[in-house]
Amino acid sequence: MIEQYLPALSTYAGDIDGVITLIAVLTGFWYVLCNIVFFGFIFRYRAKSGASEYITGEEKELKRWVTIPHLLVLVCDLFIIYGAVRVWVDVKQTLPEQPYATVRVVGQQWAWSFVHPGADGKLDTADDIKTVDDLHIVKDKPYIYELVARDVLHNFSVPVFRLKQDAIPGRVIKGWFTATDTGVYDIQCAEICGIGHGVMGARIHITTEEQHAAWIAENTPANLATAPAAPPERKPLAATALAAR
Amino acid sequence: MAESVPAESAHAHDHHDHHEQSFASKYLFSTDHKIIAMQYMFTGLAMGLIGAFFAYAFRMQLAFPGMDVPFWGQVSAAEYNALVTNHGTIMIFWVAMPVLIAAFGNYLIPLMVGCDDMVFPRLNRLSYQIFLLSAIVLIASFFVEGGAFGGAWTAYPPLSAKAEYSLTPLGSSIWVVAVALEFVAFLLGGINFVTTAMNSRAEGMGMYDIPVVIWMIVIASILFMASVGPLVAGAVMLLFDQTIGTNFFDPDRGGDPVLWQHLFWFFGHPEVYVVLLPAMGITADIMAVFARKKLFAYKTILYTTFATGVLSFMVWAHHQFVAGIDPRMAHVFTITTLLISIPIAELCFVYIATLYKGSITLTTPMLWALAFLFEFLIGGVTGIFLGASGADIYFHDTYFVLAHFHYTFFPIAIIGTYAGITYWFPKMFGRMMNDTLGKIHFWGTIIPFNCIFIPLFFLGMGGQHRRIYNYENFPELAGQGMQDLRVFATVALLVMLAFQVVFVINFIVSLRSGKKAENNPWRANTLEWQTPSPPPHGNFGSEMPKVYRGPYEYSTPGREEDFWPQNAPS
Amino acid sequence: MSDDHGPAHYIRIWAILVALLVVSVIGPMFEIQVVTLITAFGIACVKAYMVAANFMHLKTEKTLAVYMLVTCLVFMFLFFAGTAPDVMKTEGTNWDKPALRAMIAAGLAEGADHH
Amino acid sequence: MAMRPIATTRAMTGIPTGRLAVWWVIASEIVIFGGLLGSYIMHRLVNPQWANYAIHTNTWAGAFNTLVLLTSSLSAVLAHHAATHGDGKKAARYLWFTMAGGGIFIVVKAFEWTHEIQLGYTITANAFWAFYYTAAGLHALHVIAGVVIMGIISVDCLKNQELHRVELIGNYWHFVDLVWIFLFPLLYIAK
Repeated sequence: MIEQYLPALSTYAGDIDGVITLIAVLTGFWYVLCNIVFFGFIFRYRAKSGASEYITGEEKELKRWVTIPHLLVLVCDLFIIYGAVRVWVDVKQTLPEQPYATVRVVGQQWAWSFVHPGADGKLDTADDIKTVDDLHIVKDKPYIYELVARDVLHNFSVPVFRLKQDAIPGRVIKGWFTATDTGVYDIQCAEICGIGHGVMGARIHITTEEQHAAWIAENTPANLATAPAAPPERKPLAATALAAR
Repeated sequence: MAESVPAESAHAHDHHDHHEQSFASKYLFSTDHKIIAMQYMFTGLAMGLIGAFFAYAFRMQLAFPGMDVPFWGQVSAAEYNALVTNHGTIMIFWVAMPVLIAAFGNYLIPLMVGCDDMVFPRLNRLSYQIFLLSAIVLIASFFVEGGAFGGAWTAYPPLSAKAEYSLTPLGSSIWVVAVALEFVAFLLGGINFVTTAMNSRAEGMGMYDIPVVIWMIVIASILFMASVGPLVAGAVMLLFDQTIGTNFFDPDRGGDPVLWQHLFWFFGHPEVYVVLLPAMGITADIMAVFARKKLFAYKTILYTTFATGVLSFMVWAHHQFVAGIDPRMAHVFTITTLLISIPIAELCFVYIATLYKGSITLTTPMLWALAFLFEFLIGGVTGIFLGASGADIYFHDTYFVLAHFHYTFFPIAIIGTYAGITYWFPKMFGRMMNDTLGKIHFWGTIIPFNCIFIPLFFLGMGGQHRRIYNYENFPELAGQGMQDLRVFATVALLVMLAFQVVFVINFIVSLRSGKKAENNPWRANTLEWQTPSPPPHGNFGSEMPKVYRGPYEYSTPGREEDFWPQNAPS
Repeated sequence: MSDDHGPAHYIRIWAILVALLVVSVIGPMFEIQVVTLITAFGIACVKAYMVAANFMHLKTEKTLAVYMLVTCLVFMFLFFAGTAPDVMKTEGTNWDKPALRAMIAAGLAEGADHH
Repeated sequence: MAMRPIATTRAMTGIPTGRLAVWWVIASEIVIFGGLLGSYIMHRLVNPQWANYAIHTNTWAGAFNTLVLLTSSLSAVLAHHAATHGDGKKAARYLWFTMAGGGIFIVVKAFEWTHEIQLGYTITANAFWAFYYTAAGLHALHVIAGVVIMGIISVDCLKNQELHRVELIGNYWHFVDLVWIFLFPLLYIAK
């Protein structure tokens, strides 16, 4: 269902969309059924069609009509629970055993900064590449992200991955993703974080391995005399608000 | 259970022959439950106007970013946050709760259980006065330096706890104080409601003779009392964090921001049922009357309501799936959340079954009641997407969530309120409302309502996240197609707001020159209809009613009339 | 309330409560954690029961009142059970609180210096 | 008081209305203190170093205050006993005794806190002290409220009016005592 609105670009995006479709089908069925009965009754039993009948609802043969659907709803619920839990375990509880790399995602008022491992593939070494509002990753490679927040709650949301996770100050939260196609897409902050919440977007650049290697070579701090660029021009508000503080 | 205190009429009371009272003592400082109910209702509706105005302002900003919104002006990012925050806070705490629980609870409980007033009339008055104070305090937060609080109605710290993050040093504290005062008001009110309904029922009224609406208001009050405690403690902690610099929620000094989320949602989720249940109860009573049918399986309704109430304490963390809770806990809360859909589905089935072989008249209140069921069903099924952890990863904090809970809260707070007002108007004011105007208002509200929120489901599925004052900053959300949907929703909102004028006109005109209402214009069974419209002070005159049967004996075989008042001796 | 509880009964209860208080103060002096836990919290529960049952007369009150209070207590245990996995731990599945752990270590070290 | 609604005179549950309401008050207080103490216990268990801060609380003051509250609870229940026997004067005397207990409790608390604050253990010192002052402070507010209400009720008692209220304030007072029974080991003994 969701692919019609947004491409599905992570390995688990399809699973999440699948759960959504499953729920849509099951609840849709009940919703339509309820409405048919509901409007059917309103039409069939309007006052013109005669007096009403005395029914307490405790009669066995009538109560059945409520009890049986009610048990069927329970069965549907079990399917939904199964589907949801399976996807959840995959997305949130398991980490890839051999990740291609780990990136650190830092939320702060009101920008995302990203720490990429450099050529050595390891974080917290001298060749780490820090960027503001641009995350560079390689397609088809499992990544682990380490999510931290500097000040308030933020939420690292990559809609095309169907991924959301809050960043909480004082905690390091890990998760993973594997992109399935190249391109440039949105990263959003999906947890209100103050007046600049509306400008706290970033971009994720999914590239091929060669392109990524070229990007690393170009941006390795040795080549980079200055600190990472300031937040880009499209955030006049964040800048003024920060100045106000 | 049902043994009543004898010699009641000996105390025969002369409530009704009061001296002429001054306006102030009659309307402002009265301890009469009916007057207090009116105070709650009009205060709640006035706050509703403010909340609707806020919605108008920020929807205009979303549809036409940067425009000079008439009556407001430019909506800045800070103002936008303050508007959405206070829209949510007001609509839940200052509209849904006072109108549905306090106003209808105050008005209906004594009348429907057959007594003359609440058991603690002065406590009742105090509860309203504290509530009024809390409303004034909240509104005051818009006029202080730094502006009103803008950290969302959930007020997650550290944003809400530290002025250097929220940039509203006074606004956030005033917000917390206002909410805490409101809780105090409803704790006092709730104790009153519960005690009155438990202890002061008319002679002969057993547990299963209580109208469903009373049951639901009472259960809602109990849910409120049992869930609000941790948040009261949390509010004190947050206030200390804000004002004297303690570190309950400050992770740098040993606090934990996630604790607040638990404290908040442990209350916040039962709160949904606190406002839902009274609306469900109003609907049940109206449906029985206008289908001329006994409610289908009265006891089942009670048991499922109890089950919902208990389960509602076990589901709270589904609001926090991706908010940093341990992922393993998500399984527990997914299971409980989907389980709570069972009693709610049962309730919907039972309500629909009540229509079966009825004799349905589509009066205005009945239309509202049916619309409640129809719209709430949409809210209910879309909730399943959000309660299922796997799907919530995507839907969390999108407009899908927003549309979902408006499909629950709008039926609850707006449709339920209109259903209640149009149904009990003759009793409250002794005059009938105009049915034609009522129906114009009904369709003028329901159709635009769906036009507002259905597009928002699609925006949410497209990944639009909440509380953003301008989507131009997000390339995926800045497309023309999405903007068109936003404009459509905003226009629908304007249409819906315009139609509310019809209601106001209908209300005022009917109040002054509507047809005089008889005691029991709807030919209903419950006790409030067996006394003059409007009821005198003391409700039932010198003789308190006795109850002989349940509240839903409609179309009983072998009777000439198709209704059978609870207090009519057989 | 029925009258079988004379002042003598209340004073007897009070005496037991005071005796329990003495035990709970002495308990920790052994500096054995299990003993402290039992004397402090076990006895608190016993004392609470005695006050509730005898002074508040819950023993002879309608069971309805007991249910009301017990339900609220049970809800608090639910709250605790749902919240503790996040707040009462320093790490869990895929999350970690490094700041808090550093603080605990520093606090313990400082405490060790004191003694 | 001339006109008390008929509603007040009924008791369908078998529990008099006033007492039923006080049970509800206590139920809602249970969740307020439950939320606060639950949060405290969670933090306490994850922070073993808090034991080092708890050392600075004065166990003897806490124990003395426990004794004071237990004793005042005794006098509250004796006041109730006197009230059920229609002896308003005696009930009032017992209530005053209870109020005196509340007063002593607050005075001891004041000395304790003054001392701790002088040593630098203020509410902002760290999370332990924040919980310590908040929990004990909230409890102290309840003590003060109880004393004030008891004062009002004792005046009626002297006139032999509204004697049923002695039981109501008594039940509330016992609850305040109960909270302290748990606060004492949580804040003072566990070290």
